[in-house]
Amino acid sequence: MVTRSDLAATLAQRSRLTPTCYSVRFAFDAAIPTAVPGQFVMLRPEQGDRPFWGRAYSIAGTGASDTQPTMELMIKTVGPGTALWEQLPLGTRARIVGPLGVGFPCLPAPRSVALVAGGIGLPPLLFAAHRLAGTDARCDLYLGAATAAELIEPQRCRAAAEATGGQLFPVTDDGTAGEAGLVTEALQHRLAEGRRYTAIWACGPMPMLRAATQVGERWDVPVHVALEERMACGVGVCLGCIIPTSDGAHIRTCSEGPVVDGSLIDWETAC
Amino acid sequence: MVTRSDLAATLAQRSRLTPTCYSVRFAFDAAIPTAVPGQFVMLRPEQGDRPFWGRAYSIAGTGASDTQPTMELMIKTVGPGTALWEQLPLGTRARIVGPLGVGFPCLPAPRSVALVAGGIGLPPLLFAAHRLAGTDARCDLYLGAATAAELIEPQRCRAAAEATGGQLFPVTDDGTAGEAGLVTEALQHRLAEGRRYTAIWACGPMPMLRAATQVGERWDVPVHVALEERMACGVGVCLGCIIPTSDGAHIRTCSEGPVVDGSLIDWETAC
Amino acid sequence: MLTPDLHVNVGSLRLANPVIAASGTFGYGLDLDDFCPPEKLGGVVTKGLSPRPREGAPMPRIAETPSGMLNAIGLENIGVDVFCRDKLPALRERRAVVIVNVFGESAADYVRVIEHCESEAGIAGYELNVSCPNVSAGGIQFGHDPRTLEELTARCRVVTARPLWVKLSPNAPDLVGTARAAAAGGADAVSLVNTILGMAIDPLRRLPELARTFGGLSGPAILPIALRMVYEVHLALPELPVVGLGGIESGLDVVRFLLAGATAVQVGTATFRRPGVMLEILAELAAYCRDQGVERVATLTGALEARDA
Amino acid sequence: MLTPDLHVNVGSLRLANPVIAASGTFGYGLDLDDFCPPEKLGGVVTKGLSPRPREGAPMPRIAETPSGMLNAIGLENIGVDVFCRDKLPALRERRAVVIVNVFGESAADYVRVIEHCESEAGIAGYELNVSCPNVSAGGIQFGHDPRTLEELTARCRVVTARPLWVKLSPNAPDLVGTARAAAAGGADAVSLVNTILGMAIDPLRRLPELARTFGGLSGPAILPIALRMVYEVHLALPELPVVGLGGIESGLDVVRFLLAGATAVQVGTATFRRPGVMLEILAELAAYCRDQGVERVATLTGALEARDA
Ligand SMILES: Cc1cc2nc3c(=O)[nH]c(=O)nc-3n(C[C@H](O)[C@H](O)[C@H](O)COP(=O)(O)OP(=O)(O)OC[C@H]3O[C@@H](n4cnc5c(N)ncnc54)[C@H](O)[C@@H]3O)c2cc1C
Ligand SMILES: Cc1cc2nc3c(=O)[nH]c(=O)nc-3n(C[C@H](O)[C@H](O)[C@H](O)COP(=O)(O)OP(=O)(O)OC[C@H]3O[C@@H](n4cnc5c(N)ncnc54)[C@H](O)[C@@H]3O)c2cc1C
Ligand SMILES: Cc1cc2nc3c(=O)[nH]c(=O)nc-3n(C[C@H](O)[C@H](O)[C@H](O)COP(=O)(O)O)c2cc1C
Ligand SMILES: Cc1cc2nc3c(=O)[nH]c(=O)nc-3n(C[C@H](O)[C@H](O)[C@H](O)COP(=O)(O)O)c2cc1C
Ligand code: FES
Ligand code: FES
Repeated sequence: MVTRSDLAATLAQRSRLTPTCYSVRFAFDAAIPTAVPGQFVMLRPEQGDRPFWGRAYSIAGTGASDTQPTMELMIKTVGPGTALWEQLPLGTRARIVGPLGVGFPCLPAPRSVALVAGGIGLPPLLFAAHRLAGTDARCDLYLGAATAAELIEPQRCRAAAEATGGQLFPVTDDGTAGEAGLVTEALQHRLAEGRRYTAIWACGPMPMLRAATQVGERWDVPVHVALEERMACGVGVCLGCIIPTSDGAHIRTCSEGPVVDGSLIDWETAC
Repeated sequence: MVTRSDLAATLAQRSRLTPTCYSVRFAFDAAIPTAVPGQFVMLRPEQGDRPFWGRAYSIAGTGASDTQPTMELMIKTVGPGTALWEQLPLGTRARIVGPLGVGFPCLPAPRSVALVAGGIGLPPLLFAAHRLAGTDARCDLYLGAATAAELIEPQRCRAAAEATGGQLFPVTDDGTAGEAGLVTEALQHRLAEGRRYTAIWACGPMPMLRAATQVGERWDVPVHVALEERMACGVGVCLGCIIPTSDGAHIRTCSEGPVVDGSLIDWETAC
Repeated sequence: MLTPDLHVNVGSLRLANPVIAASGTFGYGLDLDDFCPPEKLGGVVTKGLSPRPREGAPMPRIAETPSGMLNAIGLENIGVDVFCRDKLPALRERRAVVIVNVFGESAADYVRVIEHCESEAGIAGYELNVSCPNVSAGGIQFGHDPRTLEELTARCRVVTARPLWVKLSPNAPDLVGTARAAAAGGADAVSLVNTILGMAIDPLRRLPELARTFGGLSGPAILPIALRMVYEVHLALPELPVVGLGGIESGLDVVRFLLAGATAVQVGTATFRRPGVMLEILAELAAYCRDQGVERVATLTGALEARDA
Repeated sequence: MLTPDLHVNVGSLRLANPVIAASGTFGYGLDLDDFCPPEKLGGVVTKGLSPRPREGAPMPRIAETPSGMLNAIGLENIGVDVFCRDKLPALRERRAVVIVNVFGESAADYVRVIEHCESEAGIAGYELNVSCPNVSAGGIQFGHDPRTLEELTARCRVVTARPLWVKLSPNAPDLVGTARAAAAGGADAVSLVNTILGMAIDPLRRLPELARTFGGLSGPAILPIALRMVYEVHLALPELPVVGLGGIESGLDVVRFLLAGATAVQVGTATFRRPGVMLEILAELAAYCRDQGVERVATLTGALEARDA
C-alpha cells in the first residue's frame, strides 16, 4: 500500500538561492513517510484558498531539527503560488501532502549516474546525490542555468557530487560561469570525451528533458526524467496532469510520474 | 473632506488579555490619519480572501515604535475572522482601512464622563480615557465582564482612569471581581450615590447599550453609544450595516455611527 | 512607448477609460471621494434609483461566502428626486461621467425615473436594472422574459436620446435571448452580469443568513461564470457593445473581460474590500498595455485568440 | 449523548452516513485508499463510465479560479468493462457502497452501461450524468430539455431495479422542470449540482486557459448557488430525495445542504486540496450533532427554520 500523508507543518527557515529562487525549510508536527528523490509534495498555506490548489514542489531533502522532521524545498518565483512563501513570515502554517508520485530508480543504486539539472530542476537531483552518497554510485552533477547568478548553490552541489566520488559540471547559456551552452550539450561533450554512465537522470524544462532523452538514446544509456505539469490534486484523481506517451496513450504526471523513462514520452506532442 | 485611508501594515506584537481576548499591535508602512476614539478600522490579511470581508475593530490606541506609526486593537475570538490574528505569525502583512465612522464627541472635552465598557467594548473607551488625559475631563471607567478572568487589563484601565483624576469600577456578572451585577447597574448605583457626569459613553453588547441609554435618560445625562453591526465595506456604500432609528428611518452603522446619541436608536427593533 | 490610450467608446458614449464603478457599490458617486474621485474613472453608475425613495429590505442584508458575498439590500435608495437635487450637482461640477441605474416595479416606473432625469444636465446615460420583479406582470423578473424585456427597453428608448444600457440577469433562462431582446428594444449596450441568485444558511441557528432567504452572489467567485456569459453574448451578437462585470479585482481581470468581448467593464464588490481599488486597477491596466505593447486599450475587445485544439 | 446516528436513506438506499465521494474526484474508489478508505464513506460515485474507454479532452484541462476551479476533462474513463473487471472486485470485497456514474452520447449508451453493470454484484445504484451533449439530439445536453431527460430516465429505469439517480445540470434553463422530469421518468433521487459552465482567460497569451475554451466550475465558489438550487428543488418537490453537492468542504457545509433539503451530500473538489477531507467532514458532522443534540442526522433534512421577516 502506498503511504502518502497530509501533514501540518511550519515555515521554519528561508534563504535566497539566486535572484529568482529561494529555499524554504518546513518543520512537521508529526513524522513524515520516507521519500524517494524525484517524489514531490503539494504545498499550500493552512489559511485561505488563494491560490486554490496546492503547488507541486520536488523534495530537495529531508532532515530533522530538534525533534521535528524537516523538509527542504527550492522554489522559483513564477506566479502567485511560488511568490507566496517568499512573502509569508516564518512561523506561517502550511499543509503538505506527500510524498507523491514515482521517484528516480534509486534501488538498486546505479553504478554511475549523470544528474542533469536545468535551473529549478535541481532539487530532486540534489536529493538524489545525497541519497546515493551512502551507496557505490558515482554521481556527476550537470548544473545548468541561464547565467552565472542563476546557478543554484554551486558549492553545495559540488560537495554533494564529490561526496559520491563524482564531479560538478556547471553550465551557463551565456558562458558567465562554467561551460557555455546547454546543460545537455555539456553531458554530450563528456560522453564524447569517453566518460560513461549507467544512468542519466534529468529534471528541468520539457525541451531539456527531450534533449537529455535523445543524448541517452545516442549513447545507449537509460534516461529517467522528472516531468512537470499543472496539477490540481497531485494524487491521481483529477486527470488534469496528463502527458502523452509514445504509444498514443497518456500518463498522469502525478501518479505514473513525475519520474518516467524518457523514451516513453511522446516529446513531439508534449513539448 | 473626510480623510480615511487604506494602508499596509505588519503584525508587530501580540499579547493575551483574557482566555478569549487578545491584543495586537500593527506597524504601518506610512503615516496614518489622526483617529478619534470610537472610530474603527477594517482589518484583513494582505494574502487571500478567506474571510472575504475585512473585520471591524475599534481603535484601542495609536502610537509609534521606531519610526513607524502603530495601532493597537483588542480582539475577542468569536469566529474565523477574529481567530485569524491569534494564529498568524508576527510579521504577517495586513491591509487596514481607516479610521472610519464617527467617534465619541471628544471636542470640546466633557467635564466628567462615565466610560462604560461591556467586555470587548473596552478598546474605544480605553482610547478615549487616554485621549482625554490631556484635558480637564475626569473619566470614570466602568469595566464589565462575565467573570474575573474576562476582565480586560484592570491595572492598565485603572491607570488610564486615574490619569484623568477618575476611578476604575470593575464589575462582574458573577461577582468574582469588583462589584457583582451588570456594568450599567454599577453606573446606576454611583449615580444614585450622588456621583455626577456630564456625559456617558458606552460600548458593548446591544442590550447593555440600551440599558446605558436608559440610565442616561433617567439621570438626564447625554449618552453616546458605539454600535456594532455586521459590515461588508465599512465605508458607507454597501448598505449592509443599517440599524433602525426611533424616527422610523435607519442609519448606516459604519458612517452615521458607530458612535451615536443613544436616544436616536429604536432599541426595540435593534436589540 | 508613450502612455497607452485607455479611452473606449461604448456605442456613442466616449469614456476616458474602460473602468466604471458598478451600481450599488459606489454610493451616489462621491461617497468614496477620498479613496477614489469619480472623475478619474471611465464612469460611475449610481445606486439603483426608483421614482420614490425606498427603505429596502430588512436586516440581515449581507452574508459572506467563499471569495464572494450575497446581498439582499432590497434596492434601498434615496429616490430620483433627491438624487438630482442633492447628489447630481456636485458630480456635474466634477465632470464625472454619471450613468443612472434605473429600476421600478412597472414599466411606468422606469419611464418616470428617466423622464425626471431628462431635464437634468450631467447625466451621460441610463442603465436599466431588470433583475427586480415586475409587479404588474405578477412578479416575474423583467430580465427573464425576452418579450417583456424588449417592450420595457422600447418604452424607455422613446423617452431619451441618451445612451441606454440594459443590465442583464445571469439567472435568465436564455441569456442570449435577453441580450437580443434588449438590442431589439433599442439598447445601446448591455451590461452583464448582475448578481447570481444564491443562498446562505447559518447551521447553528438553522436559519437563512439573509432576512429575504435569497440574495445575489457577487465577487471573484462568479468571475468565471460572468466571463463565459460575456463571451457567449459577444459571440452571438458581435455588434452589440457589452459592458462586462462580475468579480473584477485587478487590471488583468479587466483585460480578461475585454478579450472575452467587453467594450468596458464595471467594478463592484472589490470596492468593499479596497475602497481605492479602481485606481489601482487603472494603473495595472496601463502597465499591462505598456508591457504588452498595446497602444489602444480598445483594440483588446474581443481579441481572444482561438485555441488550436 | 451517545454517538449520533449518521445513517440516512436516499429512497430505498440505506447509507451508513450522508457523505458520498462525488464522481470524477475520487477515481474509481480505491485511488485514495491511503487517505480515505471508501468503506468509511456513505458511498462512492465512480468517475463517469461510458460503454467504451475514452481518451478525454486535450490539455490544458484544468484552471484555477477564486475559491474554485474549472475542468474540461472530457469524460476520460476506462470504460465500463474494465471497471467491472479491474476495479469492482476490490470495492466489493471492501463492502464499499458503489454508485456507478453513467454517461453516453445517446440513450442507448446509457442503457448499455447499466445493462453491463446489472450482471455484477456490489453495485448499489446508478447516477446518470446528463450534462454531456446528446449526440443523437444534435448536441443539446440531455439535462437541459425536460422531455429528453424524462425519456432518458425512463429508458434507464426499465433496465434496472437498483436505485437510479439523475445528476442535474445547474445550467439548465428550468431546474425544477428537469427535476420533475427526472422524477416522472422514474428516478429515485436527483443529485445537484454538477459543475456550472465557466471560462478562464490567460491575459498574457490572450488564450482561453482550457483547450476546450469552456469548463465546469466547482469548489466553494459555487456553494451559495448550489445550496439555493437544492432548496428550490426540495421546496417544489418535497417528496423527491435530493443528493446535494457543490463546494462542500466542512461538516458545517454538509449541515447547510441537509437543512436546505438534501438527504445526503457529495464531496468533490475538496478532495483535491485535502485527500482525506471526507473523514474530517464526517468527524465534524458527528461533533455538530453531539453539540447541537441532534440524535439522528436524518432529521436535519429540510429542517430550516423560516425567517420571520
Ligand atoms: C512534480 C513537480 C515538481 C515541481 N517541483 C518544483 C520545484 O521543486 N521548485 C519549483 O520552483 N517549481 C517546481 N514545480 C513547478 C511549480 O509547481 C510551478 O512553478 C508552480 O505551480 C507555479 O505556480 P504559480 O502560482 O507561481 O504560477 P502560475 O501562475 O500557476 O503559473 C505560472 C506559469 O507556470 C506554469 N505552470 C503552472 N503550474 C506548473 C507546473 N506544475 N509545472 C510547470 N509549470 C507550471 C503556468 O502554465 C504559467 O505559465 C514542480 C512542478 C511539478 C509538477
Ligand atoms: C464598529 C465596530 C467595532 C468593533 N470593534 C471590535 C473590537 O474592538 N474588538 C472585537 O473583538 N470586535 C469588535 N467588533 C466586532 C467584530 O467585528 C466581530 O466580532 C467580527 O466581525 C466577527 O468576525 P468572525 O469572523 O470572528 O465571526 P463571524 O463568524 O463573522 O461571526 C460570529 C458571530 O458574531 C456576529 N458578528 C459578525 N460580525 C459582527 C460585527 N461586525 N459586530 C458584531 N457581531 C458580529 C455574527 O453574527 C456571529 O454571530 C466591532 C464591530 C464593529 C461593527
Ligand atoms: C451590495 C450590492 C448592491 C447592489 N445594488 C445594485 C443596484 O442597485 N443596481 C444594480 O443594477 N446592481 C446592483 N448590484 C450588482 C452590482 O452592480 C454588480 O452587477 C454585481 O455585484 C457583480 O459585480 P461584482 O462581482 O464586481 O460586484 C449590487 C451589488 C451589491 C454587492
Ligand atoms: C475534475 C472533475 C471531474 C469531474 N468528473 C465528473 C464525472 O465524470 N461525472 C459527473 O457526473 N460529475 C463529474 N464532476 C462533477 C463533480 O462530481 C461535482 O458535481 C462538481 O464538481 C461539484 O461539486 P464540488 O464543488 O464538490 O466539486 C467532475 C468534477 C471535477 C472537478
Ligand atoms: S494532478 Fe490530479 S491526476 Fe494528476
Ligand atoms: S458596512 Fe457597508 S454601508 Fe456600512
